[in-house]
Amino acid sequence: MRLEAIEDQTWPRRLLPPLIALSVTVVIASGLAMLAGANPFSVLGLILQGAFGSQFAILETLNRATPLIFTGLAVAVAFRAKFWNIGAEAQLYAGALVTVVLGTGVLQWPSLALLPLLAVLAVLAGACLLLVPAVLKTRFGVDEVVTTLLFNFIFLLFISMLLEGPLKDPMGMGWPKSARLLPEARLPRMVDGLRLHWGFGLALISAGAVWIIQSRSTLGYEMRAVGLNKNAAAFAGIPVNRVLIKTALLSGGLAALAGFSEVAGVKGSLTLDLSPGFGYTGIIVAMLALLHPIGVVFAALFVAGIFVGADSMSRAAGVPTYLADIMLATALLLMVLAILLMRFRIVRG
Amino acid sequence: MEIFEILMSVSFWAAAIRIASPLILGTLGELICERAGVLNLGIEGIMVSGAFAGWMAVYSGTGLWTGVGVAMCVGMSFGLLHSVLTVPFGLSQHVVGLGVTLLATSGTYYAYRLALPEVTSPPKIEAFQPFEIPFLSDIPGIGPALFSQTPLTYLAFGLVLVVSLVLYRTPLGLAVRAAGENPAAVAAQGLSVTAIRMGAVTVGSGFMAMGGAFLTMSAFDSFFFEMVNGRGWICIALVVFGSWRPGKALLGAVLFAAFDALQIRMQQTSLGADVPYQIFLMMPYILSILALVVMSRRAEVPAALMVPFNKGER
Amino acid sequence: DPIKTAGIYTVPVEQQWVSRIHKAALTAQDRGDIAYTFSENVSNTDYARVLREYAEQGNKLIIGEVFGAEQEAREVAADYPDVAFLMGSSFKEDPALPNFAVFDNYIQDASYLSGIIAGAMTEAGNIGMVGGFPIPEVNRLMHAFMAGAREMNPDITFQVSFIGSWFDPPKAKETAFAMIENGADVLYAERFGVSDAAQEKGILAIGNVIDTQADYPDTVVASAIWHFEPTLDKAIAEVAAGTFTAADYGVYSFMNEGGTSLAPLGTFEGKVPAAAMELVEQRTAEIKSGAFTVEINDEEPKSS
Amino acid sequence: MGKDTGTVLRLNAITKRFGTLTANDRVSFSLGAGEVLALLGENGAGKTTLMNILFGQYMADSGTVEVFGQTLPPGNSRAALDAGVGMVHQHFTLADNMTVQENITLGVQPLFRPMLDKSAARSRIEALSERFHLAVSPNARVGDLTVGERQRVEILKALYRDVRILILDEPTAVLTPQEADDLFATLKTAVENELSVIFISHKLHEVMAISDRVVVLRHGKLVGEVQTDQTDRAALASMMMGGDIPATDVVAATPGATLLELHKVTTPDVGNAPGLKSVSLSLRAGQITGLAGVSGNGQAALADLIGGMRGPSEGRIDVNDVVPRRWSPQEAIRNGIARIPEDRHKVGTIADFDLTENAILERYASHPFSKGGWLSWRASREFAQDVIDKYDVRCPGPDTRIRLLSGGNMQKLILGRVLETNPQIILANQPVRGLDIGAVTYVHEQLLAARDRGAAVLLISEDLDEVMALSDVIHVIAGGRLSPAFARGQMSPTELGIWMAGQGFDEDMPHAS
Ligand SMILES: Nc1ncnc2c1ncn2[C@@H]1O[C@H](COP(=O)(O)OP(=O)(O)OP(=O)(O)O)[C@@H](O)[C@H]1O
Ligand SMILES: Nc1ncnc2c1ncn2[C@@H]1O[C@H](COP(=O)(O)OP(=O)(O)OP(=O)(O)O)[C@@H](O)[C@H]1O
Ligand SMILES: [Mg+2]
Ligand SMILES: [Mg+2]
Repeated sequence: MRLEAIEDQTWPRRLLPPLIALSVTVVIASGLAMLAGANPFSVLGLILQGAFGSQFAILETLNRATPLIFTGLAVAVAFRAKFWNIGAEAQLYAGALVTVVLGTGVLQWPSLALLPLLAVLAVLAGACLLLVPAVLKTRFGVDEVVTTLLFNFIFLLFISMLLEGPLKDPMGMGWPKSARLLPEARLPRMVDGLRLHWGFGLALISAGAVWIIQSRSTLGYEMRAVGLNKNAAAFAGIPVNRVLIKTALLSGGLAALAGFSEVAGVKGSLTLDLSPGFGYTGIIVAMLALLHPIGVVFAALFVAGIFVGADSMSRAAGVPTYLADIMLATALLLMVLAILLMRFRIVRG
Repeated sequence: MEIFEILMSVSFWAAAIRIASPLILGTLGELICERAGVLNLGIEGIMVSGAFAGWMAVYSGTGLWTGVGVAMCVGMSFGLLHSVLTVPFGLSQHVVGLGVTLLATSGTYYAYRLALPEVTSPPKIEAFQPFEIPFLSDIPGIGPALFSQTPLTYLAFGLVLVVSLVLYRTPLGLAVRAAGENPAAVAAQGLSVTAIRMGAVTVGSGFMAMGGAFLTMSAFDSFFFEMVNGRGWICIALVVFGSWRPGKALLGAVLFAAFDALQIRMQQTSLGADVPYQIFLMMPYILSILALVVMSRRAEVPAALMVPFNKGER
Repeated sequence: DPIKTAGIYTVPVEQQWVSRIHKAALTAQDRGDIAYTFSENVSNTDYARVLREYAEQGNKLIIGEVFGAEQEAREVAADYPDVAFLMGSSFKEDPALPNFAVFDNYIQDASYLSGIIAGAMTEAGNIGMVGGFPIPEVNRLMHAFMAGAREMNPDITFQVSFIGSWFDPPKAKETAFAMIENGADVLYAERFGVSDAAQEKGILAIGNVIDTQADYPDTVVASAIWHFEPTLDKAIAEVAAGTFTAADYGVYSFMNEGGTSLAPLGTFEGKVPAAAMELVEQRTAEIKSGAFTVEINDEEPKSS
Repeated sequence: MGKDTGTVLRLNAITKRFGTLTANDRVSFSLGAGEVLALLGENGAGKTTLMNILFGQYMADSGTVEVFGQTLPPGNSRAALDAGVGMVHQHFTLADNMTVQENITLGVQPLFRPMLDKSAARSRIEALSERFHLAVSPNARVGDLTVGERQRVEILKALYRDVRILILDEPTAVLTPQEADDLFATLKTAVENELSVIFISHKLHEVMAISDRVVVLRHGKLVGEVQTDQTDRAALASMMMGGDIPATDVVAATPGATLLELHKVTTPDVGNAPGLKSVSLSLRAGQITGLAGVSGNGQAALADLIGGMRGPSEGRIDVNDVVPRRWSPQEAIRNGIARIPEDRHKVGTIADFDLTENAILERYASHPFSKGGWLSWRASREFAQDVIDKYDVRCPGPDTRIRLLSGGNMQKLILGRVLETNPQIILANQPVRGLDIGAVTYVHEQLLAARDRGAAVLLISEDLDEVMALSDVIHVIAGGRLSPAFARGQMSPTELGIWMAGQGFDEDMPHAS
């Protein structure tokens, strides 16, 4: 078999594969729910209800998507330049760390000054953290997949050490957890009483900014050139290593914003389980978006929607919670396949 | 015990070999995939599925070796899924890998809950017991360390040898390596890149699952959620560390495990009282990175790693 | 009518600590007091949402652990004043939030007693302790255990290690092996895997939170068990009576409330020195009468 | 040659479409035993596609392939190989990190057999290299070989399998004339050994020299078939292009000032490729300086040096009488050096960039393409469209990804993007490699026009005919050393050949430096 690009894109041709992918996912989930003794025909309705059925559900989906947009952007930026940053998880914690170190009392500033400062410093922290693998790659040729991956473990242990040591909340009764952010250091809610906060707005702005950088700036052009063909880029006078370093800084900074936004927007303090793998899911989000920054927003919403919906469904239907992750994984694998089939047809020969 | 004493003790090396065993199997599996040109990030989940499947099979009454076989089969089916998506369809190996990890992990947990809804702590099986190889285990020093391990450890070491032989001494190994270097060269010699890569990923995933099964059937005797605990990711690092060579990867795994065994023991030295335990836990990872910095100049990445092959395109 | 009750746990229900809550809830359900559903492995990011979903679904009592989501959980509770929240927490109850009560596993009493037995059983005077993370719930039990052992034998040395994970029995087992090599002949099994090492090397182990002697008949001498039933039953009664209010349910884990006990010696009946058993008897009585209090120390324990 | 025994291969009405494009349109012809058949056609005519179908790598939409009277199952390279068809692809299909022997024996044995008998394989390879004069060491790593040696490995791969029909897709495109001659000698031996050959080339003199019969494709259709001895180069060219191509006539130049000068420059060796050894060279305005030499003798080092990819480790480089500060590609571009790289696919262009993005590759950071770090797509597109129009780049438009262009059109875009700046110095490294005659003529005309405008041109080519035809002065490079300058017509090809073989340097050493 061979894949051939489809030139005459028609609407059914574009819509059919994703629809089939989603339907198959729902059928599989229903089957699994039935195995657990639930009514298979209620599954779809419960998922939709859970993800979009109420203002609460919708805002929860947006809330869950927020950190994914940041980590998705981080990965998209890096992967464009073929810099394989698998360490968004660690950079996320770097951003969170800076936020709690400075936001819990060291700086007693009004919100309007404090929040931007915290965001900027968080970005710097994430950037610095990714600088190390970037320099190891450009200087010594050390594979960044491995360094960034291992950094996740190292940095989490580092955070754990801080949380059990200097950062431990003196009021926290011994639980390894940082002190609470000052009220001024909290991102305000977008809707009163519900969790969605202005971190989501920041995520959308970041996506737009990354899009503009990628498509309009010389840096974006350089990053794409380096990613697509390093030799040609070097020959054309593009400083490949410097571009890789800049890419790493941008990517690490974006991932760190996820940490800033989770701490300042949702949690208010830092614990070791701040992120249920947002850094890794960011990779999925970025690839689902074909590395396009605007696509990242939609991919993050998609991933968050499936998870929130399926998770809620698992409770309503009374089946083990793990079904949510099964659905997410299935939807994801089928969706990347569907995106391929939107653009290519399978021909023999 | 101080460091030198620790390093000289037999039990330390025995522990290092034990800790290394699942890593060796996982690394070997990942190495086979990457040699054929496919990065398999499904490893973490595949190890989970193998850990569960092998244990579950034995718990439901099969023999231990049958259990290992079951684990391999389950791992291979996830490998097959991975390879169908990444090889003929050429989908992103990153997404598919992480997707497979998520699917295998959550699928395993779901299956566990359905199979054992009522238990509060997972049942135990009669696991593999250490087996002293006659004569060899009597060699002073290395004997007890190397030759009184469980059969799966011997199997892991044996498989390193087998994989080396297959990769470097057989037409099949040649084809697998070539598929990772330049798939067009493989196609031009009338071989199917698709079949070779899919085969390698499938078999490699079987090895990973066996690594998982080691945890529930040798290192321990029951299955817990999250017990693979990042070992799969370590294997990915070890493949790079080992420059994509089975022998060096084995060395890397033992070294990593030795660091781990060492840090466990160092927590009880005079240092342990003053230094936060996290520092010790970090040690194996930091030392791995340092070792990589020293070694990486000579590492030879398979040239076509992560490059999908579509014979219609140029 | 059974009270609609939901459990939300951040780890799978096999985890020792959570398993006690889960088991008590299942027992209450079997009795017909509650109708119980649960969600396990809920990340702290999702905790507040799940709380809300359960509250929306009409649950009257929600139990769980909010160590990583304190603030958010309290906000949810404030929004659902008619739902009773009984949460494992390191903070105290807040009178301003009358539907939010807290508990924790204060089973230091039994841990102390198990320490006495361990102190009597160790010949080498060297006890190894393997924990997951040094959180208060672990630390206080380790300290109580150490205090009990020291009362029996002031010269005992302790080896303490944390493996940085709740679920890695192979790693816990390796850590225990290292301690045995280093001279320990009794192990304090905070994690799964430790008793296995003891069993394999033919030494003894002391259980924690759950009773595992059935699995290790020749190894596990004694265990300090947590009974969540008094805590839960109290809450159920209050909810049923409509009197549920902000309170610290931690006391229901104390020995005199029946929240903890030393597991029966079982296979080790008669093998523990009589002097030790006498001391255990004596301390038990004193604890119950209030003449003796086990110190609650949440600091991270260190090797000695 | 020219034996006429039965037919070994027959193509019957092969049709192949890619989407809307018909790459092969009912093509039929046959190949006789012991015959050398040349397949001609401009870039994109469908030659490679046809051969890929014949070899089972593509599946035809219709039509059949018969080998020795048996119809081959479609899309099955294995069956083609088993039937005795071997193919040397246009682009090498070798694994660089593996040895020659591994590359040759790959896939020869059934996969699930235990051991491959390495020493037997080795002696067989040695025997074959001896018999067909294809010297190469079985244990060498392919990545370390020169292009010519790799080509030999490709041919050995086919011969190792006892093929009876050998397809050679542009085998000489990357070979030096000497290497090409060696290849022809090998082919003659092979044909005497009952091999039948299909040979694709854009070089008509080779076609005339080696083939028995010529088949011509244009736009996927078979447009002509003649016996070689009944035709000539001009006739073939017009059959290919569908019209006559005027010959380029070269008028002598009037050289001006020295624009770029190397003073005793030495650069380090890179792997097997020699660096420069105390090379002095001046490029003068209004003059084409040709560099002749056998590939792998320091051409790459010289091109890298002038292109800014590498600085001198000893010696000095002057551009317009100034010594540049830090020598780099940016610095070279800033100094007005137009660079046409040797490998347009890997170095000259970014395959997945569109034409606009490729057009501004060297100048995206400067006016008018960007300002303050922001790109102006309008100016870029206009520039790309300009180049497309002026340099006759055949493509759907500036938004087309460049990977879809033929080599000739890619080369035109590269030419356009550098010549549009009116460069004073032009480095043209193998500028016509792999191009059809139409495109070759076009590139040559552009270089001459630039010279006449007053540019200093350095033409590096392994094709001695090309160097001699275009250059006003010629240097020979051998082992990293540079011969003195020879004026146009001063030396015969034979005399240059002696220099290219590395002789003559020692006697003339004072001269050369
Ligand atoms: N994989 C492909 N997908 C789509 N179109 C293709 C593909 N390969 C070739 N083509 C089309 O087929 C035509 C013939 O291409 P082919 O490679 O056979 O040309 P060629 O005669 O070998 O040219 P050259 O002399 O440059 O090697 C091209 O113009 C191109 O448009
Ligand atoms: N993937 C593809 N899709 C469409 N057309 C293609 C594709 N690949 C190649 N072609 C077409 O095939 C033809 C020949 O391509 P090829 O790469 O052989 O170019 P070429 O002119 O031979 O260049 P060179 O000699 O520099 O290698 C071109 O006309 C190009 O349009
Ligand atoms: Mg061609
Ligand atoms: Mg060509």
